[in-house]
Amino acid sequence: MGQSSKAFPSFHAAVQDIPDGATIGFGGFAMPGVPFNLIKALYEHGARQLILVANTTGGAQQPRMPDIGMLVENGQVKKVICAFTAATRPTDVIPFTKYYESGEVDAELVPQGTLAERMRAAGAGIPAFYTPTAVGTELAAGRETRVINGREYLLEYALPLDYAFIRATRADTFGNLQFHRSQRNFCPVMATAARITIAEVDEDIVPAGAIDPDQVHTAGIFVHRLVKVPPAPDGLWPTRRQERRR
Amino acid sequence: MGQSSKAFPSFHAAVQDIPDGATIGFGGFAMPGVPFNLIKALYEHGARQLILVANTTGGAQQPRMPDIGMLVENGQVKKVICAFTAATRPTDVIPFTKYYESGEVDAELVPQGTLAERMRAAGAGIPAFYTPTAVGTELAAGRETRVINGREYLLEYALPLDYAFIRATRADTFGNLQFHRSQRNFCPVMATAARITIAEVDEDIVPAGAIDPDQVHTAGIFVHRLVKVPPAPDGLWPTRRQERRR
Amino acid sequence: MSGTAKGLNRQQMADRIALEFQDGWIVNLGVGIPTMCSNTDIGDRDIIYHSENGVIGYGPIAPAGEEDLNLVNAGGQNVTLKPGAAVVHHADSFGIIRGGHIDVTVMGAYEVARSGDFANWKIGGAKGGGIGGAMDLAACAKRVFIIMEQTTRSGAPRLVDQCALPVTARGVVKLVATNYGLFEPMGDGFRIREIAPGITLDEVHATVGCKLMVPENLPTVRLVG
Amino acid sequence: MSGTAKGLNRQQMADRIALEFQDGWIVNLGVGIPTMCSNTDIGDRDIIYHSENGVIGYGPIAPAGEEDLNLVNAGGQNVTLKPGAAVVHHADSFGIIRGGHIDVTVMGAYEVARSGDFANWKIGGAKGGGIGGAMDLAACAKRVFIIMEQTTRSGAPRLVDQCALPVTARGVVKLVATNYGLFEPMGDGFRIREIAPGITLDEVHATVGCKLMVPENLPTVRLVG
Repeated sequence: MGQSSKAFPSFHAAVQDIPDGATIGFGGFAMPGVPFNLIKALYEHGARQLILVANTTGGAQQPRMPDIGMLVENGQVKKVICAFTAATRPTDVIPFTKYYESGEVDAELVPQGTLAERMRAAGAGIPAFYTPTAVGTELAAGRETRVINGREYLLEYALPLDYAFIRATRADTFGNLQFHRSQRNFCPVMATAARITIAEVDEDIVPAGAIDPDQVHTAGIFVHRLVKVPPAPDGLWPTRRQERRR
Repeated sequence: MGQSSKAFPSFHAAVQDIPDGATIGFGGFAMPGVPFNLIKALYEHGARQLILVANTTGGAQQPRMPDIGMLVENGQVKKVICAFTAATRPTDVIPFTKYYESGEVDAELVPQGTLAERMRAAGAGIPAFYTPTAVGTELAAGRETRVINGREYLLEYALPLDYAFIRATRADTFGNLQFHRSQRNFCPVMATAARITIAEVDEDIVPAGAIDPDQVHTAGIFVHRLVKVPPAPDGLWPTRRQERRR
Repeated sequence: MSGTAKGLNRQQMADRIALEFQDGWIVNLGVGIPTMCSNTDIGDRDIIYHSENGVIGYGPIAPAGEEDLNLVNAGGQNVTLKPGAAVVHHADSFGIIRGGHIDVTVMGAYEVARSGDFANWKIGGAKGGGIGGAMDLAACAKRVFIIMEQTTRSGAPRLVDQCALPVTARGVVKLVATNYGLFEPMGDGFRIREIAPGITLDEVHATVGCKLMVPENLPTVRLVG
Repeated sequence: MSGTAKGLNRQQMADRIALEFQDGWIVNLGVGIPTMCSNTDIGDRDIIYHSENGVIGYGPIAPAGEEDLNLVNAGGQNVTLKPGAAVVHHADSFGIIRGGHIDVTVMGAYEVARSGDFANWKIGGAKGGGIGGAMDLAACAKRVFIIMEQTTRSGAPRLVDQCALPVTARGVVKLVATNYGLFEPMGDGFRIREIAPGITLDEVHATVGCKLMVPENLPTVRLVG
């Protein structure tokens, strides 16, 4: 296993086959786990009519790093599926809002846990499940619910991905991944939900067998392409967050 | 966290409050992960009318170690929920069969993946889900199915546990656990599904902070009682499997 | 929310809520004022802070220059870990939430209704919204506590008869701390449990949008430090 | 199953199935004869063996005295790990199975029907059964390959019109290796793809319980080594 490495020579090479219309998930929660370099490569690649899945549309934090809002601004996006389609603070404005309110881009707003679980379900062969989340809210309007043991639940469907773009700390040639701290977040879940998972990796890729099998966070069977992130400024790395002025 | 250790002085002390009628899950797949010492303590404790969840009813392997079949033989069991209610090989006989065929003990036969997923669902707040497993079989007879994207799926409900008995290699005082190799199996899943999880642990319990947070397999919030397994012969340990004569 | 409001300041509201936390509780703190609950000195009670991104057992904000850039709380702040911490992925993290393992979630809100409904994800007229983990937490945590200003900037009540904004969850709020005091939704109205120093009962009555129940002996808000 | 059967022996049946494995496939081997597929020399094809208990990338049986007693395959044998192996828990392991990530599952069976239905978990008259992971694997793997004797000990066909025993899954079997040859369920009958050395076509016809399709040029089973 892993005799032929899954390493790709560049971010460009790793994303070059992404077709128009693809559904792509992006790991990351705040800075950790966001595949900045793959997003940049996709921006340069130019695929259009994309359906993008991520926690937020981005653009709220400073300094701004590549985020899916940039792909929206670049005219590449048909729809986003996110837990935030507006800024966290109502007084903030994010770039996405303009495109959404004009109708240029569509959006599906999904509670964060439901978003994660829908992708987990896709990866785990569960086509649909029930959840207590969002019952009684606008998001449940007109949708199927079911009472189980006296409580009302909402039916949710699996959310499969064509591609997952994720970031990890360490990878072996077979694609086994380790994440550092909260870099993990959505990344392992999206990897299971995608037909093709592409990981940008902080450290040099190690030979298969160099990672303890008990300590693998995402098994290599879920990972198809690896790209080592070069040192800055060629590679993009998480930065300290700048507090917004109030 | 973990200032007050979850360590218990004995297996007896860890199981003494188990009431009659409790639903208890037992980790383990073949030898690895089976909580031999807790099963023995439960045998001695004597709680009755128990509902037991495990992969098999046990008794097929030699040398025989404590298994839930022994609790059945001891008159403590009302029902088992297992992926095997007969021997793997039809020519073998397991002790459970006599009690099941006489009607003395009830059994629910559940495909192994459905069994794991039903407990995962219980721990993760999913009351029910759909699965392709067992569609078109005797197990689906008369049950609710649903066609999703052209394929038929079976509705399955969460399986919550009162107690989980599991075995781990390493624990800290807060209850964070690590498993070695296939010792993991059902153990982390059952820990999330149970109100009270009791782990027997191979190594001395380490202070909170001694296990890398990235390398915890079961988070301490899911674990309530720990007992160190003493060296043999006082403690029971996995043994080499003896091949059956054919 | 304005910093010039009367009564309790932000940290004092957070302090009052934090005093409710019991030893061993697993606590999820929302972005903004709720985060400040982790600053409160509540003695030797052992609190386990959980954040949506899968961190179980985070500690104080990391000192400048010592940040781990791959370790943030739900607000994106670089935090530290306590001994005994563990990290899980997002689906497992929300398994913890939906599975009922969170003892209390503390959130901000725009409005809380006497029924225990509350609204905190969408403002009037907006097309998009920011739900994040709020709906999962609100529907599934054992307790939902809210911290918010007593009124909107224009002086309209936030403790209301019915939510005008789209709700986050129904019938779940157990306790609300505002700059005016500590309130409990009771179904037919709110009960005030404690009143903020410097606030009069008349001011409270004037700023609650539905029936207000006042105990015979109304204590002043307990403050720490 | 008897060791005195005609035609292919157990290892040869396993060998023939193993020859179908393609480079990079994720393969799940059931208890018994299917386990022997991992002994077959299929050159430098890189096969990833998965077992239900969450081991991805196990290797040969551990040499006596070098067993890791916490590492077993689905049959409970102490195995080794290949470089690049990983371990997951049971729910994640069956997520891999149900999620369609297993390229082929190889199992034993009592009966296979021309429709691709098969039965392998319950014998006639028994109250209990042994499903294990078979129903998940059968319903969800990309391919189901079966290894079994051509007939029961009493000589009754196992390649049948309809399963008499309770089925494990319906319409899923792609390929069957028996001691008599290699067969494919075609809906209206079985097609024999290869015949075992020393077995006559008359013997095959006499032991298949439904329509048998025979190609004009019927090759002998390819064997390795």
